[in-house]
Amino acid sequence: MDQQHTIPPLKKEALLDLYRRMRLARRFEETVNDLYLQGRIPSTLHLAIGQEATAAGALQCLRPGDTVFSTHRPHAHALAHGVSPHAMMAELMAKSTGTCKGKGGSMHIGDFARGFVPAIAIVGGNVPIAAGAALAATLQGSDAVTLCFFGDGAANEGAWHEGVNIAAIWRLPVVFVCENNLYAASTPFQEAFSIAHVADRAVAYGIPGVVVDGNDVLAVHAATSAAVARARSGEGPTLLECLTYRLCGHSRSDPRTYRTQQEEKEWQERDPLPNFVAWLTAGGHFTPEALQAVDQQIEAILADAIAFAEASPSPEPMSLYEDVYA
Amino acid sequence: MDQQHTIPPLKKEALLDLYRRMRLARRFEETVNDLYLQGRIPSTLHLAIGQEATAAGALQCLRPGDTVFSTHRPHAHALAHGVSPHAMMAELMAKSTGTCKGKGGSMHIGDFARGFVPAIAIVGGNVPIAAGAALAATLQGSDAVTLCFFGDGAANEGAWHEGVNIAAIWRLPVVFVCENNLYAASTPFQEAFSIAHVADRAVAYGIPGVVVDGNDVLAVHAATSAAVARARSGEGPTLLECLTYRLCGHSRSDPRTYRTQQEEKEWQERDPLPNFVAWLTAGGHFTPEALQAVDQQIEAILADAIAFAEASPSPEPMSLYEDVYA
Amino acid sequence: MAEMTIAEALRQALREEMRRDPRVFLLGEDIGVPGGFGGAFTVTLGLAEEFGRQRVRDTPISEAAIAGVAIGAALCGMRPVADVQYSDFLFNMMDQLVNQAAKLRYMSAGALAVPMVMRAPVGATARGAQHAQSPEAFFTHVPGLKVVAPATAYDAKGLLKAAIRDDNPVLFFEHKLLYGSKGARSEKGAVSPKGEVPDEEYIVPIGEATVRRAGKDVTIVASLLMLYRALEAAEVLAQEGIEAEVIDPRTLVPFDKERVLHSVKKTGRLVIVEEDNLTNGWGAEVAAWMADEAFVWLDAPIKRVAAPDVPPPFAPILEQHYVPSTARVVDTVRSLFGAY
Amino acid sequence: MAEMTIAEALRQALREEMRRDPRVFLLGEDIGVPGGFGGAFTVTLGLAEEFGRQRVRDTPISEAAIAGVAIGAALCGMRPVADVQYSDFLFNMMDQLVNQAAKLRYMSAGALAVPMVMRAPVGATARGAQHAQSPEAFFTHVPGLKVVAPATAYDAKGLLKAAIRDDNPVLFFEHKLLYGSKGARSEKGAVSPKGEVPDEEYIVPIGEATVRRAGKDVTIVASLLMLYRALEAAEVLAQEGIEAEVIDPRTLVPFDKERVLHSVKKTGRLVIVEEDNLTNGWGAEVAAWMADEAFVWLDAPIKRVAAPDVPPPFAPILEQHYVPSTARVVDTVRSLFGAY
Ligand SMILES: Cc1ncc(C[n+]2csc(CCOP(=O)(O)OP(=O)(O)O)c2C)c(N)n1
Ligand SMILES: Cc1ncc(C[n+]2csc(CCOP(=O)(O)OP(=O)(O)O)c2C)c(N)n1
Ligand SMILES: [Mg+2]
Ligand SMILES: [Mg+2]
Repeated sequence: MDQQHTIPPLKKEALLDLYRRMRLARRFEETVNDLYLQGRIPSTLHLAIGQEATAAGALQCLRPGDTVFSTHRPHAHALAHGVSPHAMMAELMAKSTGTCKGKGGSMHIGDFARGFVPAIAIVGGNVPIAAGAALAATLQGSDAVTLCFFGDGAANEGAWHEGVNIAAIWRLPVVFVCENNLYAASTPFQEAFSIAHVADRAVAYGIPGVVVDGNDVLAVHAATSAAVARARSGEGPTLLECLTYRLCGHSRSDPRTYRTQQEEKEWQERDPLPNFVAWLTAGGHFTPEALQAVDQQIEAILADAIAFAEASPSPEPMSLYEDVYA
Repeated sequence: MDQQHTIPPLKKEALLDLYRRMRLARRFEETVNDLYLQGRIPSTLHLAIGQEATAAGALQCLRPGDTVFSTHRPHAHALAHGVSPHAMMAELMAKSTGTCKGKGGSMHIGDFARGFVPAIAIVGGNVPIAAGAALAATLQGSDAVTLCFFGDGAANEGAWHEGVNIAAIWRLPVVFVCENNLYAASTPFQEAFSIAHVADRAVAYGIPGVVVDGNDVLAVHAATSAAVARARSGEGPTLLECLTYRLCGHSRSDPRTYRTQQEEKEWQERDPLPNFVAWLTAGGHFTPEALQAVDQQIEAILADAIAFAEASPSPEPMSLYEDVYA
Repeated sequence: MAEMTIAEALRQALREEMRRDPRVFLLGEDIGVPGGFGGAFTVTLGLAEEFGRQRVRDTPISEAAIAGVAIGAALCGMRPVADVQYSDFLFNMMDQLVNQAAKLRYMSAGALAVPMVMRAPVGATARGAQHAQSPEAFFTHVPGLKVVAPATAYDAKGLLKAAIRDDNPVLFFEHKLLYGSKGARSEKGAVSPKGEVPDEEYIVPIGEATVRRAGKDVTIVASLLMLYRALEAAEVLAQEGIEAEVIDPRTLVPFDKERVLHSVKKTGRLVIVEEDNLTNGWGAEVAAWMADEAFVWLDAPIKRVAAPDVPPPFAPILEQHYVPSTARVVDTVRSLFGAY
Repeated sequence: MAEMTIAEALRQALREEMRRDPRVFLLGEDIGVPGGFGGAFTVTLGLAEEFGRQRVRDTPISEAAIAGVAIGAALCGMRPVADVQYSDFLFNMMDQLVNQAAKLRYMSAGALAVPMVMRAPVGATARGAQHAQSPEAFFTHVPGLKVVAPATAYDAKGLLKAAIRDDNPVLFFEHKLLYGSKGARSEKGAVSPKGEVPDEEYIVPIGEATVRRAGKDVTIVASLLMLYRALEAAEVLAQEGIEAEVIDPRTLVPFDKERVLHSVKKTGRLVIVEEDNLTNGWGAEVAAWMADEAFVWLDAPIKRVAAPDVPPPFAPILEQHYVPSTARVVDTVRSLFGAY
């Protein structure tokens, strides 16, 4: 594991911003889960409840012009990156005002104008593409960085291996962020790996491998900052593994019977949101009221997003034929 | 790198057998290269001249019932494993008496009855299949071992990664033998890897990684023996890297202008065959005459193989339609 | 006789074959984890409990390895039945299927055999472009593979048993909306046909089509979900006096051309219905054969009903336009009876 | 005007586009190594020297990464031209091509564009089953991809330039026996047509077929190597009084149906020739279209000449029976003029 660079402590506004991103993701997902159970959202949902610290901590390190790749579980990433909750809600409800005009759905949420590539749901498939985005920046003489999320399970895909290796040998400006939530669907990490950490694989590519507590938003932020700085200065990729846990099911109504209640309980206690709230208030950085004000804004945003989405029209049937070719 | 188990020193007959396997491979390939240049063999040839020590050293460690997977460069492997030079010669000449009745050609030589799977020429594609063969042995309660050759270049294929990982997590009885000849076609190793050794990747799968001098047949034998013993006793796979060099071109008339004459000269001095001959005779194990007797046998075999192949009929055109389905 | 869903029938086939033949084993993602799903559509539920996790093997997310391991095990005497969660992920194992499984026997002039089954769910279910394809046609173009696509519980069981016993690699396509998966894994818009399945052992031979409805005016060829659309269309058409003969090919490779030819000689009209994109679907091949071999018997152009040449969309309203509807089948058949 | 081989014409197209547009770059295995091959068939020889190894990038043996990197770079404003050594290895990047390159634009409702070219050599040249396929038909079934297959130096140059400028992912198929690669890389049995290529800049638009020989009795559609077999066949047939119209589609997606339809309306007979396996080749689609849209003009069954449904064999004597010959084309056409 690489030594982490020291980074300047975060400003107050940045701390509040981290909280906002996490809280928005959490409440958005709780809300859409309800809507889903009520039948107001079709298809399936992969929620990231419990993993918000990784999304927020990592993405706050980026700047405009950088590029983000996400997965089949993209809501928290997208919200933490500033993709519109309105357009996301509309996409989930299959409306023409959605981020993908209803063509993508939950697994392909994105906003490319903001640098958030509409998500790729083939596990591991985004990794070589992220390397390509990073290569584009290099060839264009820009110092933009690409950040690519994936799950623990993705690290066993061939495309993952090929993508990480090519990024390593070409020293591309990309940060590979593994959200190791201990399961790939129902499959426990230790059944699919004979090593302790995904980050141990960095050795295979000659790049730094870093493991952090993915439920500690400040730790994620610090580690990602270092990796982003490294990438931006031309030193190449980092494999950053964030240890986290999804407190929800894998997708829609997953009964989660492949894991113990004891384990869930332990992780419930490590829920990043209340822990961060405790830290923010105990440290005297913020009053509970200051955080509640954020919460209220978020509730208003969500109510508005639902109203927007429900009032939006469905796609025109003829739009089926659009966007196949340029 | 794992400590190598100590193995009993080889008996005299075994030493002579190693020499015989290497010499046969060398002379077979020199011969078919001549035949190719004379237009008596069609298509293309990937020769392994210079790499015979790895083939012979590794394969002498196996026993009947074990399974071998090879590559687009299979002649030396096949000959060192005892596949008939007659049937190989006939296959190269596209005759119905060939190992694949003329349907396979140079890149698919094999003899499954002897445990040598007709070679697979998709780089890296043999690795997960080898894992499957090893799984079969496990499920059948046999202690058979699978040995899978591949080149340095293959270790950057996605299938390689997936295959090695699944073998590792399931502790399958397979030995992965990398012939690192410093080039993948024209591409130098250091352009495709940002690590010193392919075997360094063993860490990514929690298995032993071993590097040996692939031009030292005894070193290869010792390392493979240890890995085979490990596999046979249920301890799982090993990633064994043999450092070697092809003293010939990548395929047919490759002018080899992507590497320096200086480099070729250095490796010429490390040619495994004369070096092993020197060791065998200097150590007083064998007289030059004893080795020459082997050489003469081999020349006779090759002359006979050519005669056999040339006298053999071409496949019947209608055989085109056979062997598609069982 | 028992009435059951396709998921149940498939499970029964696996169970019976695993009991019968110790060489049969299963592998795939999330198929046997205790407390897990039994595969994405519950087919393998309970099998790990009966046969153990050595024979119901959960794999990492490594499709090339799933296929490769199945191939290697098959070469060496086993009978693997592999599972890909969604057929869209077959593309992640395409080299193993097309360059290896299909060709090893030929390359080795018969020395190698690859008796494996790859089960793959197809069909659009509002999950967007990467979880909705029906890629049968990619495999009908590959000599060395067999391709099976059952639409009823009876066929699902009988064909899966035949596939497991077959000495060749078989791609076995199942439709998400036909499984009848229950509870958490049930699907909106599912057809979930239940069907009678005999108690005694039986096999449905690979390569035999069946006539699902007899008729004299037009031949409709349709598999999987589209079979049900075709049968609905036939009902509507019957009310207009058009008697459609509906043929379920059941196997796409080898394809029972004779059965279709026989029907077309009688009806003189042919409509092929498939769920995937029109261009170069397997229906193109059926049309091409008949444009050659049935030419003199054809009274009308050969028509195909298929998804348009666009990727599968997410929005249900778009998906309804994407997947061929009963109405489109009806309209297409009707068009053959006017002036054209 | 200069006379040149297809390999030279392709090289010129790459050079001109790289000079014109700094966004264009190349990637692939062994394409730019100093002292190396310039790709498996010499097409990129000398380009690394002119443009540097940043723009002529040698990759590891990682086909999924080659495609993925091309896609990612294309998304972010570049114009990658990727190279796969043999088209058989396209199956190793199939997910990237089918699930990603072809679908990203649609999934994102037009927000993403993937202007990339994947160059891939096809054709059987006595190398056995894993180095001989002509897999165009796998890609004609994928909406979102364009598929190009030039048979002359003029078209190779003009279409490659068009492909590089196209805003969509383009699969660009080249035939090993048509390259005219020289020296160590020359191929036995090569046709290596040389052709006139204008000095001034030109583009051949994607999607336009061309009539290579006019005729009134039968329409023959053939691309790549098969075009030359068809033209030879037409010569033979002409001596028997059968005037064949030979159409080179040049682009398989989008396919210039109008041009074929126009011809078939005149000739009433259609033969399609392709090098790959018969079942579900792209010729099936052409036949299916015509069996629908040209039905009333057809005077004879639609015939296809293709490889039989077996993997490509190694032995040259078998390969000669595998790859459609001029004689097979002649015989097939003839059969349309007897009683059938
Ligand atoms: C190539 C591929 N294989 C399988 C799947 C089905 N699938 C979707 S999510 C998932 C589990 C992914 O696990 P992980 O990468 O750890 O991400 P997580 O779901 O835990 O966030 C699987 C198997 C897929 N989408 N793509
Ligand atoms: C998947 C795949 N990609 C590319 C090739 C073309 N090819 C054949 S041999 C070769 C080089 C292989 O290098 P390495 O694995 O080091 O083996 P070596 O040739 O050195 O023995 C390449 C690129 C192939 N056969 N398969
Ligand atoms: Mg996970
Ligand atoms: Mg090598």
